[in-house]
This record gives sequence, C-alpha cells and structure tokens, in this order.
Amino acid sequence: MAPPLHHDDIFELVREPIDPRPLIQHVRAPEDGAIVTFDGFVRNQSHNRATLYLDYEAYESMALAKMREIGAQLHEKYGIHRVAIVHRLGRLEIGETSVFIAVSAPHRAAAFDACRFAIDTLKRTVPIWKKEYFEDGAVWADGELPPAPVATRGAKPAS
Amino acid sequence: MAPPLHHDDIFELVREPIDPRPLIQHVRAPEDGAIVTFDGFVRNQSHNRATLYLDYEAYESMALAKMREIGAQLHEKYGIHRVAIVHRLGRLEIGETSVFIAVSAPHRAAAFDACRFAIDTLKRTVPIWKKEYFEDGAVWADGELPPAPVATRGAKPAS
Amino acid sequence: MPSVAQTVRVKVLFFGRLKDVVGQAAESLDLADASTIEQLFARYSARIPELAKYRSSVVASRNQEFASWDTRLHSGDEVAFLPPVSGG
Amino acid sequence: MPSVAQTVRVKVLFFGRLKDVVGQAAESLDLADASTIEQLFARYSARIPELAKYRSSVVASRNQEFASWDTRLHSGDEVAFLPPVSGG
Repeated sequence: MAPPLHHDDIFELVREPIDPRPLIQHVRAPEDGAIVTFDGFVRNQSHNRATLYLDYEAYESMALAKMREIGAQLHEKYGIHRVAIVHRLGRLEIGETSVFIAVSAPHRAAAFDACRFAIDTLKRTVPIWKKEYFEDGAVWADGELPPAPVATRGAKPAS
Repeated sequence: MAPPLHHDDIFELVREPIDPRPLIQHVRAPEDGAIVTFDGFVRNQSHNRATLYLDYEAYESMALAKMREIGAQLHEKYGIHRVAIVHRLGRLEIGETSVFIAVSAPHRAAAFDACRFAIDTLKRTVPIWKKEYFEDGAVWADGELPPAPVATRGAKPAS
Repeated sequence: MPSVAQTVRVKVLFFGRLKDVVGQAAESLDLADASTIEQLFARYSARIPELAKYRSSVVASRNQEFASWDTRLHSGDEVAFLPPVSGG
Repeated sequence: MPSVAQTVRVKVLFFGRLKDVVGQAAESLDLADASTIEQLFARYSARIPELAKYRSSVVASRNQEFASWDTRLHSGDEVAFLPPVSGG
C-alpha cells in the first residue's frame, strides 16, 4: 500500500539507547550543505511533578508506516536529501533520548522546515504512547488525537 | 561594552575540525526536553561549479562579540536554556563543518526558532568571509551586507 | 442469493489507556461481515461500559491506516482503537 | 582656545575582497581628530581609486560595533571596513 521507497532513509523503532552519530553520518553527503537535527529527551518534570521515568509503547507496524509517510512528505514538500527518524520504546530514564530526527538538504531552510514538520507530524499522527511515572503513581500523557477520516467516501449507512 | 554573560553558553572560532559531541553535551540538561542542532558544512559545488575547498577568515574580536550578542538574543527572545555556536576558520575541505550550533530548551518550538534565528543572524551580521577555490581560480563568496546604523544620532555634518 | 449475515474473523487491538480499560491488548473476534468499526466499538462498550466515555477521544485504524467509524470490516482485517498519541 | 586640528592615531582594518584591493589587512594611521569614517575611507579611495566602487557595498565598524559613516574618530579607535559577510 505504501509507495516504494526511492530514498535511502532510516525509520526505526528501537528498545536500546539511540546513538545519533550513525544517523547523522547516514544522511550527510557532499552535495548537502546543511543538517538539522532534533533530539527529544526525557525531562525531569512534567506539569511541575518530578518524573521518575517514562514508558513508551507503540502500535509498531502502523507507527513505522506513519514514519515512512512522514519521510515521503519531507522529500515531496521540502526537497531534502535524506532523513533519519528513530523513536525509542520501553522504559526511558531522565535525560535519555526518546526520538531523534536528522535531515540533510542542500540549503538550511529546507532542512529546518523539514525537521520541524517531521517532529510536529510525528507527535500528531504516529501511534506511540507515553506513560509517565511519578512518586505517587503513573499516568498516560495527554496526547493529540490524530486527524482521521470523518466518513468513508460514498459509504452507505451501516445496516 | 558587552553585558555580562548570565548564561553558560559557548561561542568559539576554531581552526581545527569541529566536534559536535562536547557542544551538544554542554547544552543538554535534565530540565530540557529538546535540542535542535544546525550543522553547516562545505558543499562539493557552488553555482554549479565544482568546489575544491574553502577558506574562511574573520574579524575575530568583532565576530566573537557578534556571536555573543546572538546568544543573548536567543535567551531574551526564546527563553532557551543554553546555546553553543562554533565557527571554523582557515582552509576547509568538502564535507567539513564550517559552523555548528546547538540550542537546548524545555520545548521544541523555542529550540527550533532559536537555532534558526542564530544561523540566519550569524549569516547576516557576523564578520566572517568565505573564499571559494575552484579549478580555475578563487572568488570571495557573495555575501550579505550587515545592517549598519545609517547616521549617528545627533551627529553634526563632518567639518 | 439471499442476504445472509456471514461471520468473519477480525483482529482487534487496544493501546494506551484503552488497553488498561479493556484489560487486554489484542484479541481475535468473530463478527458479521461488513460490520462497521462503530459497531465493533459498541460491542466492546456493551461489555465494558467504562469504555463508552472514551468514544469521542479515540480514533480507529483498519490495516494500519486511520479509518472512519463507518468503515466496514471484512475477514482478516486488523482494527485498532487509538487514544490520543503522545510520542516524541 | 583656538580650534586647532589635532592629529590622532587610529587602527584601520580591511577584510575579504577589500583587503585584496587595498593590498594590506591593517595599518595604523594618523588623521585629524574627529575625522569621520567617511573621510577615512575617502582618503584610501584617493590613494586606491579601485576602492571607491566598493563604497556602497561596504559597512564600517568602530571598536567592533557597526558604525554609521558619519561617526567621528578619536585616538585609539579601531576602524574596520567590511564587505558583505559570508560566514556560516
């Protein structure tokens, strides 16, 4: 269903610490001039409560499909060279990277716009959920409801 | 003349290759949640001519003063946590980083806006010049004329 | 042929707080062919009344694509109910 | 006291292509106290006519701050003539 990938991008869900260096190295090429990266990591507090750690879960097959869709959009909209998007799952301690994005492009405007579009869109559309653990309990983080089709085109009322 | 620095930022002009890791490590703290970095490096071509290498020179004392000014603006305008801005001088080969900027902030919007403001402002106001070497000669790169005061307030015509 | 309600098997997934409410992450379920996602959710809400109050803050997917609630389900479909996402 | 033109010493710097045109990067120069940056540039242009055509694409600084062309110079000032910048 997804279009064939024409680009040598990286989309991964991992359970180990994320090392940004090979990701940056992968997107970096002599025809580029700019790389913008985004490193999202676990803050020590949330809504003024001290966080102990986080736990991330994903609908993995769909999350990867959505990450690949974001990548395809970056190429279409911004003419980037390459992108790497890696999200970590499982238990993460304070300061650990949950998501890392690297975008290379011939010019900086495209790299900035694309990197920002990538993280903004990931946070709205990629099925990943974060549970926050505090001294006195745990809560699922407030999230964003992905935009979903309101009604199937030409659907008849259900019988 | 410069205001005292209240922040533990990094502003450097260097003549060796730039290593981003200690810069990122320096700006990264548990109260942050986002780091955006910009890596500007030497492209293999300029205006469709194959570049051999570049040579950067700076008005060093003023360039550092201007870089520090940019840092102060980032704190004022965006409420970032920390910034590191390092520019390399001298001869740079294809693919080598000429400028690296890392910005940490509690939230991603501030980190993106601040990092972009930093590189945009650096390119307009920091006295650094790039000479491009090609097979058939060398040229000073087209640049941007920094915005300078048009006339001294209350100045009398020169005698 | 007369319209006979055929039974098909679909896979149903719950994530995040919905998984906690339903008490399980995944199950395979038999339902009438061409049932809608809305009907499937209603069937769970009938069993677990608490679930109904999440209806307005849930989106559904069919086969890893966001899907409208009137989407009809067929044999082998994978349906997931997704609370607001909070990755990143 | 009668207005006597005092001579002061300033440091002058040229960068980028201006350095190539002028043939040197820096020199110390004696000029009349309260001369303007414009007058200083004109003095170099008189010596190096080629320089005049860069006037509209040059900004000046005094003591590491961008300065208007009517800024008056005093003893010990450091003046720089800066072509369009191309760092980054």
